[in-house]
Amino acid sequence: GGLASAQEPTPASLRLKWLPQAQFAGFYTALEKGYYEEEGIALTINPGGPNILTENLVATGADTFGLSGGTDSVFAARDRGLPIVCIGVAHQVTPFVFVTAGDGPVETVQDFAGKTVTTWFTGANHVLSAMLAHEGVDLGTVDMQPQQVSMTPFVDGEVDVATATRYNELYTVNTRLGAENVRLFVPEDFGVSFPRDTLIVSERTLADDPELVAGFLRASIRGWQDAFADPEGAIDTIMAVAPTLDRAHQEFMLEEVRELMTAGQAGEDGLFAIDPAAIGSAHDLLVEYGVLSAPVDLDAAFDASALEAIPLEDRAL
Amino acid sequence: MSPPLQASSRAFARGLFGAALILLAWEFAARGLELPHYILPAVSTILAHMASDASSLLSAGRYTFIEAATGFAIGGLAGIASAVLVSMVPASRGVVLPIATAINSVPVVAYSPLVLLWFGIGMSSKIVMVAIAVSFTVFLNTIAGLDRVDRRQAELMRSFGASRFAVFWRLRLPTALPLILAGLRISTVRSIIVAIVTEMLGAYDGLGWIIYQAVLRIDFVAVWAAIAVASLISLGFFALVSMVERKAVFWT
Amino acid sequence: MSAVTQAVARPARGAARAALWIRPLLGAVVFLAAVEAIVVLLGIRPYYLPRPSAVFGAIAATPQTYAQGFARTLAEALLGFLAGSLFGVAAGIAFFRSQLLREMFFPLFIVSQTIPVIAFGAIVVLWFGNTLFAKAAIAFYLSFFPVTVNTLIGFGAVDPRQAALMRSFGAGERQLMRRLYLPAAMPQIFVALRLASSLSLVGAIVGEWFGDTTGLGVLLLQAMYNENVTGIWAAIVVSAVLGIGFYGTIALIERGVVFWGNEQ
Amino acid sequence: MDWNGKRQVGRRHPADAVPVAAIAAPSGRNAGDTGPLIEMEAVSKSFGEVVALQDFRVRITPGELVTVVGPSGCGKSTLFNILAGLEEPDPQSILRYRGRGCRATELLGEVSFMPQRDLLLPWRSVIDNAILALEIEGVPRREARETARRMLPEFGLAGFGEQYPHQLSGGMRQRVALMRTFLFKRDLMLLDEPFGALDALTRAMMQRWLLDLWQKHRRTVLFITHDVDEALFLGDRVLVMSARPGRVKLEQEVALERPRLPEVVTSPEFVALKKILLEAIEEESLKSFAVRSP
Amino acid sequence: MDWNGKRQVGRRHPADAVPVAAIAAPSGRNAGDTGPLIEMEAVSKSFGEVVALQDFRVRITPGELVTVVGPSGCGKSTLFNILAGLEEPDPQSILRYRGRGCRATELLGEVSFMPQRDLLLPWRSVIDNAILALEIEGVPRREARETARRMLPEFGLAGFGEQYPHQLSGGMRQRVALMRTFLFKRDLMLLDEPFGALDALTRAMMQRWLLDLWQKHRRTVLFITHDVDEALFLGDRVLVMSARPGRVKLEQEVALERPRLPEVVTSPEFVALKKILLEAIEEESLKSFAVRSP
Ligand SMILES: Nc1ncnc2c1ncn2[C@@H]1O[C@H](COP(=O)(O)OP(=O)(O)OP(=O)(O)O)[C@@H](O)[C@H]1O
Ligand SMILES: Nc1ncnc2c1ncn2[C@@H]1O[C@H](COP(=O)(O)OP(=O)(O)OP(=O)(O)O)[C@@H](O)[C@H]1O
Ligand SMILES: Cc1ncc(C[n+]2csc(CCO)c2C)c(N)n1
Ligand SMILES: [Mg+2]
Ligand SMILES: [Mg+2]
Repeated sequence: GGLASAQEPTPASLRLKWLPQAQFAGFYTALEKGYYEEEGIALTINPGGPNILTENLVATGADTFGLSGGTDSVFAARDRGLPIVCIGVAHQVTPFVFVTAGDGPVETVQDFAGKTVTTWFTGANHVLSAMLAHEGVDLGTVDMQPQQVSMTPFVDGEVDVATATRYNELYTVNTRLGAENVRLFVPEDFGVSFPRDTLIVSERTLADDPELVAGFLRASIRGWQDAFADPEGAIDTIMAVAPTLDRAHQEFMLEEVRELMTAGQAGEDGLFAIDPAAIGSAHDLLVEYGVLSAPVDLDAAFDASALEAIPLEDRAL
Repeated sequence: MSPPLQASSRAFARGLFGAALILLAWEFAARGLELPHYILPAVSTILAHMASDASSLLSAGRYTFIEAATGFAIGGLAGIASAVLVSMVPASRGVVLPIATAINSVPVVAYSPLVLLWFGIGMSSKIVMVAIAVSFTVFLNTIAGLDRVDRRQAELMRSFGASRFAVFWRLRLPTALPLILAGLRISTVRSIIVAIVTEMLGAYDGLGWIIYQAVLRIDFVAVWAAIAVASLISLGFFALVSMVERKAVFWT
Repeated sequence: MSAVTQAVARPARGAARAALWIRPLLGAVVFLAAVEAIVVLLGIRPYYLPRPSAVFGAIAATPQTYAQGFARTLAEALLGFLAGSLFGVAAGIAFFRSQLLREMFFPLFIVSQTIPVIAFGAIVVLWFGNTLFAKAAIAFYLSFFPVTVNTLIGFGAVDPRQAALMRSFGAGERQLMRRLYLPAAMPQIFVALRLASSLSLVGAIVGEWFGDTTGLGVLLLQAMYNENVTGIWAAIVVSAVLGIGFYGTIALIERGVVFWGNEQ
Repeated sequence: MDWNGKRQVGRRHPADAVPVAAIAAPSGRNAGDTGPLIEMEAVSKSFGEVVALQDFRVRITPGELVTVVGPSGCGKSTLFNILAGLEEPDPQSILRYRGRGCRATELLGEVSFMPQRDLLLPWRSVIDNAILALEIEGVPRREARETARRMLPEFGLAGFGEQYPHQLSGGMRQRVALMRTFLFKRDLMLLDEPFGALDALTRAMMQRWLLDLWQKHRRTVLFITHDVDEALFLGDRVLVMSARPGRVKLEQEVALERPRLPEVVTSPEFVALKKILLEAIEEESLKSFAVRSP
Repeated sequence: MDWNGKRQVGRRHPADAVPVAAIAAPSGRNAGDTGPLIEMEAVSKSFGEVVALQDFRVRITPGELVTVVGPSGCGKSTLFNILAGLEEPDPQSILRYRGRGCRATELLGEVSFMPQRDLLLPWRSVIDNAILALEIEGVPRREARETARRMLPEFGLAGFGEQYPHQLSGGMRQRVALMRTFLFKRDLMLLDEPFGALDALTRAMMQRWLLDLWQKHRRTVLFITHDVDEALFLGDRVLVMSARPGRVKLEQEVALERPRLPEVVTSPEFVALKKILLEAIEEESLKSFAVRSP
């Protein structure tokens, strides 16, 4: 612990991007094991949800830290002038994939033409567009529709291609169709990458209390390392927080999240590594599609200083 | 007649005045305290956005209103019809009322995944959701209105040999009318909001869809602009039903 | 003599009360059995409609979670309902008394109801934090409007001659309100209170979607986004039980308060 | 018949003096024109602890005009409610209509009833309130309105056809209710204090109007009033009811020739009858004040 | 003023015997103790097209008991509504209370008023309806209830204190309304057909009760009735109103000695007065039927 534990612990909160689930197992593990306390932080974990925006809450100071949507939402927030900074990226690669029936007519991205494809119009649609462009498919030929919460229309064959997070929808699809009957299109295979699940703080917190930020990162990383080392224990922790969850799903989720968090740049720079290249390409994509009104100052938006304050060996996998 | 007209135009003027008062306070608060957009954008900013985005807001507003109005009509009729059924067949009350209450105790949004699943992501799911929300309000008010009838008046009609239907049509319904219309009036506003909320969970178009996307783009000015449009539509809808109400319930 | 009347009436009333509970209960059981049979016989897939027995199984698997959610949501809804009803009636009185106030601010009441709280989850958290009061505030926000509208309707239905008589006794506005308008409007107000009981519950549940840790809303949301249809129904069933209980309580109070029926 | 004999002038009518068998007899008779229209025997009605009617018995012949007087609260309106089919008497009570035993509800639609309170519908104009019963019978609204409109002057309501109840005086409301009842043409007519809110002359005119109607159409009329003059002036027979619980205390035949002129009220027979009635009523009224003092 | 002169004629009013100052005294309120309590001059009241009152003028002396008769719909209740402060007369009308010109609303709370319809509150028991005015005055509820409970037998309502209005007969409701009015003790009392739904004896008892009260407390009473006997039996003066638009057609001093016994109705003076009144009313009633025929 960097800070003397004799001191009064600093109250802080972490706002998640979603409800408690294995996607956030590391944070809950760190909390349970007292790693934040050891850093002198009295941390509260506040769940997220579909209707609250982590960036907003962190920008206004309602929450100290946030695990927010992803690089895209950090761009958008900066674009709108929200004073938040990304201090780490959890999922090093695109956490969602496009799924189609294994025995269906869609075998390549070219086959998307003339088909019904559902996706979330909150970023995933741009990934899809970029993939299609990369493969030379005319956007006008694809019937792109908003995707609702349920995967049932896809499972029922009403939709040819759907979008799925690797840890949630993919599990649903796999269990209902059988993993062997599902064909995946991974964005990275088509030249598109969208790192998501970003850790953010407000500019002011980062400037005023870098120690707090570093301490938070250190404890969180320890939590994640423990979670990956002892998945069963981590799942127990999550199940205690949200007992109605499906344990098998959570186990699947933790494994998927581990892959997402340890992919790409994390291999070299450890957990929460910020990969300027991946971020830059995602940024350029959004600028190209006009989602961002102007290029964002990436150096100001992404700040690895807190992360780098932690010795690399402590962050390593 | 002119006096009621005068009264309503004065009411309109006062309403505008009240609105202007609040909007001015809002404008000064937002500007004076230099509130950032993500906390509270200034009215002028919102208005400017509305002007610049007028065509898409209007078409989304139209889309939402069509959903809301259709659901309102269906839900209103269903609510009145089931209340009539319950009041005509008293034995059904013990069954219908708890089921209706049960359905209504859960936020309509909770049904949205199911309704979206059953009715798809297009207009029909929104219409169903609005109809569910409206029908209960109207059902409750209608039942209460039908129950409110003066027993002796009903007895007198029966002494004239009136059938249950005649008593219903000539006495119970007129007695219930003020409450039925109050229920419909409350429902106008709810119908718009339910349409919007459902759109936020999955839609092709509409104000809710705009709001949903704007929230994720962290574009709060756009959110406020869409809500302003929703408010204007709701106010108009409310005023329309109030007008019908004044015409229909002339004797109070 | 009224004591005797009551004594005579009591057994009948007791029986009526029993019928009040037994009939809907029986109805519910029959209804659920029918659904179970239909689902099984028609082979409806659980994603469209799970068997009721499976739903109850899900509740029985983690009863404590549902019980805690129930208690928490009830507390939020109750708080919001009380505040909403009081404010709703108070606003009704103010609008009734002052035409100026009504004409200036009633439209704003309508506008307030057109704002989808869901779009402003962040602002709710910002203003009220993650507290119970945040949820109660939303429950309040959803429930006051019908109360105000029905209060006004109730006041409007008061026989003006009755008001005139009270005035001739020298009753001031306050007296009129307390002894005539409020009691006379009670039937209408209670209609709105019944409605508000349901709406406040809706408010509490939606409020829990803004980053809360306990409550039926949390369970509902979790199940919704995990496409756990059984879980959705489990949360719906528990909310419905809470809603019926809440509603039934209001209806019971109404029976006691509005006892005079619909004479004159 | 025995019972017929009883209905003699001034015959006091305590229940116990009547041979029950004799009363029960007529049902055997086939429902000929000569049989009673309505018979009540041992009719009782309680509201919780309050016994409104007890052992009430009466027999109404077709075409009769019977007036009913009695202290306030003695059960007159309750009696009418039963006869109109609105209230079921207590079990054991016997009710016969045209010689046939029946439940009160079977009388619904058979009797034209004017309640004590006018019960006008606030959303209907004078005309539309008046035609309520016609409408229920299925008479086309246009036609019904025309009929009613022609009757307005007779009821002193000319020019008020399009007004609403809240714009009328108390007496005018009563006249609208009266019109509504008259337009519902049934063999038995029950009028509960129909002229209570009318001034002397309007009342006299309405009385003449009623007698005309009665004479022309031979409707059977039961008529509650608090005005003994009115009861005698109109009735073939006056029923004096006892204080609550209401029974028939006295059945007074009114053997005054018809048509009766207004002057009849000063005739010695009239005055004598009035005295008998007043005495009977006073005795009962006093009781109803004495009753239940704390 | 000739109007004044009229009032001198045959004034055998007991008030004459009582020093007028003493009558008005109790309140100790200022001004013209000898002057009239209420004066109306050129009072008109229209409802849209219907002119209810036109050029109505009257002057009521403290302690007087004035009865008002007139054809149904002539504006009697409208007159009372104005005097009770519930309705403002048309502009130009002049109203004076205790010698001071005033608006009708200023009379609110000054006058105890019994409306034609009972207007009982359905959620209040008999007792609680009766004490309504007392409660408004701020009398503790317990005390008010005690007072009212003691009065129940006098009104023939013993044992009905805890009943609700819908459980009462028409006459009983009226008596509750009467009780409510009497419990609101004001110098001026307006009674709109208070005994209309009562039987002869109950009515007689209530009349005696009213006279007692009036004699004891010297309240000024205005009393609408359709019963000319009642108007003469009770009144110091009878106002006969014309058909609509209502004016004072005749002001008849009733020079009968008090206390008046029931037998007075057969006295020649009484009969002579009755004849005058009946003639006047009949003329007006006929008008009100003739008026506005289509
Ligand atoms: N619905 C009821 N519930 C309880 N008591 C009732 C009800 N209706 C009537 N009563 C009682 O029955 C008795 C008779 O009432 P009813 O109305 O028949 O009297 P009435 O003879 O018509 O009197 P009035 O001449 O005053 O109209 C009264 O004591 C009354 O309180
Ligand atoms: N609120 C009103 N709106 C319109 N017209 C009214 C209103 N009140 C009374 N009138 C009319 O005024 C006239 C007088 O009514 P008012 O009630 O004073 O008569 P009244 O002398 O009391 O008659 P009654 O003896 O029948 O009670 C009537 O023609 C009535 O239609
Ligand atoms: C309408 C809508 N539905 C689902 C998702 C995707 N999604 C499913 S679970 C989850 C949170 C945890 O990552 C997200 C974002 C979306 N974006 N929008
Ligand atoms: Mg009666
Ligand atoms: Mg009147």
